[in-house]
Amino acid sequence: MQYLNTTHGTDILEALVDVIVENRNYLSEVDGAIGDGDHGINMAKGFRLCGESIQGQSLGLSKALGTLATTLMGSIGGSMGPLYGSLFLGMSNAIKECETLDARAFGDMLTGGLNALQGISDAQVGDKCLLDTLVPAVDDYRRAADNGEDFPAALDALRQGAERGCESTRELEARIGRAARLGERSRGHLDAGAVSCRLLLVTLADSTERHLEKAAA
Amino acid sequence: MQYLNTTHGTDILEALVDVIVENRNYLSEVDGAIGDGDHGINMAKGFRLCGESIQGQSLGLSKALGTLATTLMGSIGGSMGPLYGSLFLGMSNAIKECETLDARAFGDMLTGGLNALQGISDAQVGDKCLLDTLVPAVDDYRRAADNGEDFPAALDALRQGAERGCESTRELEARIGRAARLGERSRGHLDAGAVSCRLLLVTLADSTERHLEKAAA
Amino acid sequence: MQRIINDPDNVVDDAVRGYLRASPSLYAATDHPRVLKYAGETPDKVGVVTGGGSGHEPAFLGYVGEGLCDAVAIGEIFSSPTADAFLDAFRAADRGRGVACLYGNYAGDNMNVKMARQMAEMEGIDVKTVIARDDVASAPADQRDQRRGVAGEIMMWKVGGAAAARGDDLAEVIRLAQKAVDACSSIGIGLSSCTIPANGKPNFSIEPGHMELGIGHHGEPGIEVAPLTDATSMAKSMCDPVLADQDFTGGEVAVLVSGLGATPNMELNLLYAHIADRFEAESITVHRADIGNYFTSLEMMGATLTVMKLDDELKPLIDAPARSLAITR
Amino acid sequence: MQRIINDPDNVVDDAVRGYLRASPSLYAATDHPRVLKYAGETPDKVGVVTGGGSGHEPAFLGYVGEGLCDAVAIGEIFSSPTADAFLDAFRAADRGRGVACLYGNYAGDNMNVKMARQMAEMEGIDVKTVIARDDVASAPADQRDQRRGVAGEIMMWKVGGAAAARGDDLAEVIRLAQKAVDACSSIGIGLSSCTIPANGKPNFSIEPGHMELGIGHHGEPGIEVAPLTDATSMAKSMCDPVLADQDFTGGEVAVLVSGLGATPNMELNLLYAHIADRFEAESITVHRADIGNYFTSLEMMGATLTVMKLDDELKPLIDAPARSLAITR
Ligand SMILES: Nc1ncnc2c1ncn2[C@@H]1O[C@H](COP(=O)(O)OP(=O)(O)O)[C@@H](O)[C@H]1O
Ligand SMILES: Nc1ncnc2c1ncn2[C@@H]1O[C@H](COP(=O)(O)OP(=O)(O)O)[C@@H](O)[C@H]1O
Ligand SMILES: [Mg+2]
Ligand SMILES: [Mg+2]
Ligand SMILES: [Mg+2]
Ligand SMILES: [Mg+2]
Repeated sequence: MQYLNTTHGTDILEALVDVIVENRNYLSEVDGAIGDGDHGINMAKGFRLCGESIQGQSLGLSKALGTLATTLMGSIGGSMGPLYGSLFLGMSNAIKECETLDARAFGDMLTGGLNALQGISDAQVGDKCLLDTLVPAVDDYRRAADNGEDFPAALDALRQGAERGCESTRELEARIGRAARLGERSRGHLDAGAVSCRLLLVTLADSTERHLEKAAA
Repeated sequence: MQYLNTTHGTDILEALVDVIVENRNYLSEVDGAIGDGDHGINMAKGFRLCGESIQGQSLGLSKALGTLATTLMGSIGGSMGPLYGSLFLGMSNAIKECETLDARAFGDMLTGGLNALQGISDAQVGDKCLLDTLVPAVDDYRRAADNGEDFPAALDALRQGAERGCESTRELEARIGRAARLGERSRGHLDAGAVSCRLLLVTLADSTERHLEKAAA
Repeated sequence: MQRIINDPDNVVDDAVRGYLRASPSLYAATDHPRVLKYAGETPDKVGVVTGGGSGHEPAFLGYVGEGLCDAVAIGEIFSSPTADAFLDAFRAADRGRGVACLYGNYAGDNMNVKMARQMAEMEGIDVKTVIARDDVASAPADQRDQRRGVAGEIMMWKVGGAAAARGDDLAEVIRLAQKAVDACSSIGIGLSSCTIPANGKPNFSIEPGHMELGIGHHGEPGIEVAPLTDATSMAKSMCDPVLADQDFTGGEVAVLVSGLGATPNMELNLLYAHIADRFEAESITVHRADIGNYFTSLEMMGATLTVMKLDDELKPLIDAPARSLAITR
Repeated sequence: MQRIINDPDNVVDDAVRGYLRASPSLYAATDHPRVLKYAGETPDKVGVVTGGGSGHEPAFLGYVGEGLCDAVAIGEIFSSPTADAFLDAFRAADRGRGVACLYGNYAGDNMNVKMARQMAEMEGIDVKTVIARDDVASAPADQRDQRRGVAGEIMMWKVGGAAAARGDDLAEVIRLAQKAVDACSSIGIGLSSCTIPANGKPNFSIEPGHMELGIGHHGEPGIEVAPLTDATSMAKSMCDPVLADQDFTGGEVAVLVSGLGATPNMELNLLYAHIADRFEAESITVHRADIGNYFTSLEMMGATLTVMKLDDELKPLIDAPARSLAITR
């Protein structure tokens, strides 16, 4: 069986920071189509701050995710601060006690994040927001893991669920956020939050996969 | 010798009212080029009010001009109210005692108006305003009358001075009023106040000429 | 974008510095750069906190002062303050008698306040909230919990602030602030858009010759985009839904007409004349009317109307003394 | 033209009706439709009158009230009131102790006040005037009599109004109002134009990306049209000519930063932070700063800076209580 050693927190977190900072302009561009064009600015601001604050430290995954959560909550504001803040805080809390994560524990981490997020927001799948990425991705991951697929396969399900969910927002009419102003005209464009969520989940899957170790049988 | 019987006040005033009301749009158009395009509106408002207030009355010229002056002062405001108000008040005061006006007395009336106007304003010939019409017109009239030309010839000098003075504003750079904002760019356009002043002086000359009587020799 | 700013991304911090320098008798800094507190002496009383996105000046920070709010959390332009900022505002306002957090119904604010409140409870600060939902255009009366908060928030701050100032306890301050904003029905009319400095382009668009009835303070969609009418008709379009929302007939009201930013005061007063005519026709007595820029949306053109039903309990609180940038009486 | 009006030619009359309805505790009508007087009790004191064109709200009528002006003559948009209106304002304000007419240096106002004053003298009303000439951009210091009056007028009304309220005689009110406005140096910076309703098109133009330093309240030409700079540089461009105009160094000042209409308050405060920095560097102590829309030009974007040198005589008059739409302290 494969597992993730949670000592790789700094490394995994840096990958999340990098993908957001690298996609700053892309995210703003996506937001520009039906929002106000600042999603990349907002996200990069929070993630960059977090990257700076953990630099040179070697953190466990729970600690690293917790730092990300509090940095986002303390620096972004708006809706994204608390939403991504809760997501990562929920993930952090779910694995506080773990030294290693197997596929099931990793799933508990994802579910912990989703639950925390849903505890703070009434947003639903179909509203055209990050939940449209997050919910199918976590569902697909859990289904794979519950069906006994191995860790890499479950991570692949996470990636594919995220891609599919993100893509699903293209046809949705926005019911929340600025894009809701456009009604029908919000169709035909991806949702910026769904895109950033896809980037984060895919990157999380990728870097987790890189760190997977085989348990001494 | 020819003279004007001052009983024709209402008649002469109605001609002044008519020419302003008829040229309402033209005056605004001239003002529009380098001002704010409301000179016709402002002037027509005051003159129309005056026309209504004297309707059906048979007024002496002094009384009629006095009514015009107070109506303008009470209804136009801005600079035009007091300037045209003083002009007509000065004219009215200069002929209070007269039952008839010969060419010299008519000249005193014009000078009385000009003096009153200059008593209230520091505007100068060359500033690009109604004085550029008024001053040469009155000067030319006086010169003709002083040189012993007859009343109709003096009135003709008034008309020609007014035309020439008004036309002179085309090449001037505005130093007062809204057009002053444009500096150099105010050149090449007539000044609206100079145009209304020309209309008024020409009309005054025309209707005076119509009413001239020959003194029983 | 014709603005008086430096780095467009730092507009809010730069402005906060200006407010602190300009009004030292009103504002004191706190440990949090996005939290200001009232600089004067605050007796032992219930703390009153508000907060929200910037760009609505004088809201929110203009309502910090005597007889009003004790601390404010300041967000980016049109974006909720962080949970941290709300928490620090709670800390700044708390005198041990609890904190009334009076804010408007927006997703971000709801989430950030909720989180801040959880953290505050852990520190032993008792925080209760009232969430303004006075914008009749944002949802029908039977879905009032969906409605946005708009200029009715001002009435909520005034009443809650006055109740706290006279020494009411937290439960009573909350009850009265809730009663105040429940007594309010508001609607906005937008005549032009506005530009967030960091974005550099208009936030949405209203075609010249058109207006949007029921527009939100950030350009949220209204009830109807219609050709621009005269002020008489606009007054009717605003009064109709407001007067249909609650039964004001025969009663006494406080009225607030706020400009959205760039509409001159004379137009707001001109509009009010028609609103007053209508109220007279419906036997509604205007106890007081405040006309001016009380809750804006950057440089939008347009206006909002807020009507508040008064009774013997609310009236003295509305009339009570206050000193702040936005309201001094 | 996105405006809340009915007939564009009647905007002023329609707005006056609104002001009367909205603020009955401040305004009372007079026999003249373009003259409002203070509605409260006025004791036996020197009358204070002002007046000017509309479109500068809250100036001029917003400065009618307790401790300020007793009556105001109201002109068309950007156009002087009639001589009749000034005369009726003198009549409304006179309590037998004479009238101080405090207004700004514009050709139309000068002429209309002059005529009104002649008529008032015939009725036995003693009218003395102070003409504000505080705009440093409108003429050099040695031609101060050519300068326009701008937001320094507010200081003049405040000081003259407070002197009259405490019972000073006409000569003293005039002396102090004159001293107040002589102590003021002002400058404006324009970022966009505005549209007079009756004209329907912009009054002049400022290209996007540009600003006009020294612009007048009606768009009168300034010192320089330059590319738009950041707020730090704008503050410098405004402070340089103002601080060069009078020796403020080492002294105490009152500062007023007014928006021209559409510039949000946060930008005015942001600008003020840099002005305050500069004053600190020059050892100028700011006794009080008022930042807001105090003297506007319809929906122009931009701001004006007024700096007033204080002494022991002026300070208490600036700080004295007042109640009006524009200033309440
Ligand atoms: N109430 C909400 N609940 C969940 N997600 C939301 C909500 N409002 C907005 N979003 C998400 O936020 C994204 C935009 O974020 P961002 O641009 O950073 O903030 P803003 O909308 O304040 O400019 C949208 O694409 C959407 O996914
Ligand atoms: N200070 C002044 N002295 C003399 N004439 C002036 C002055 N200011 C403006 N004018 C005259 O007024 C005319 C414009 O008048 P009008 O359009 O009615 O008023 P406004 O300029 O207020 O719109 C100008 O063409 C000019 O002749
Ligand atoms: Mg945004
Ligand atoms: Mg955005
Ligand atoms: Mg004009
Ligand atoms: Mg005009």
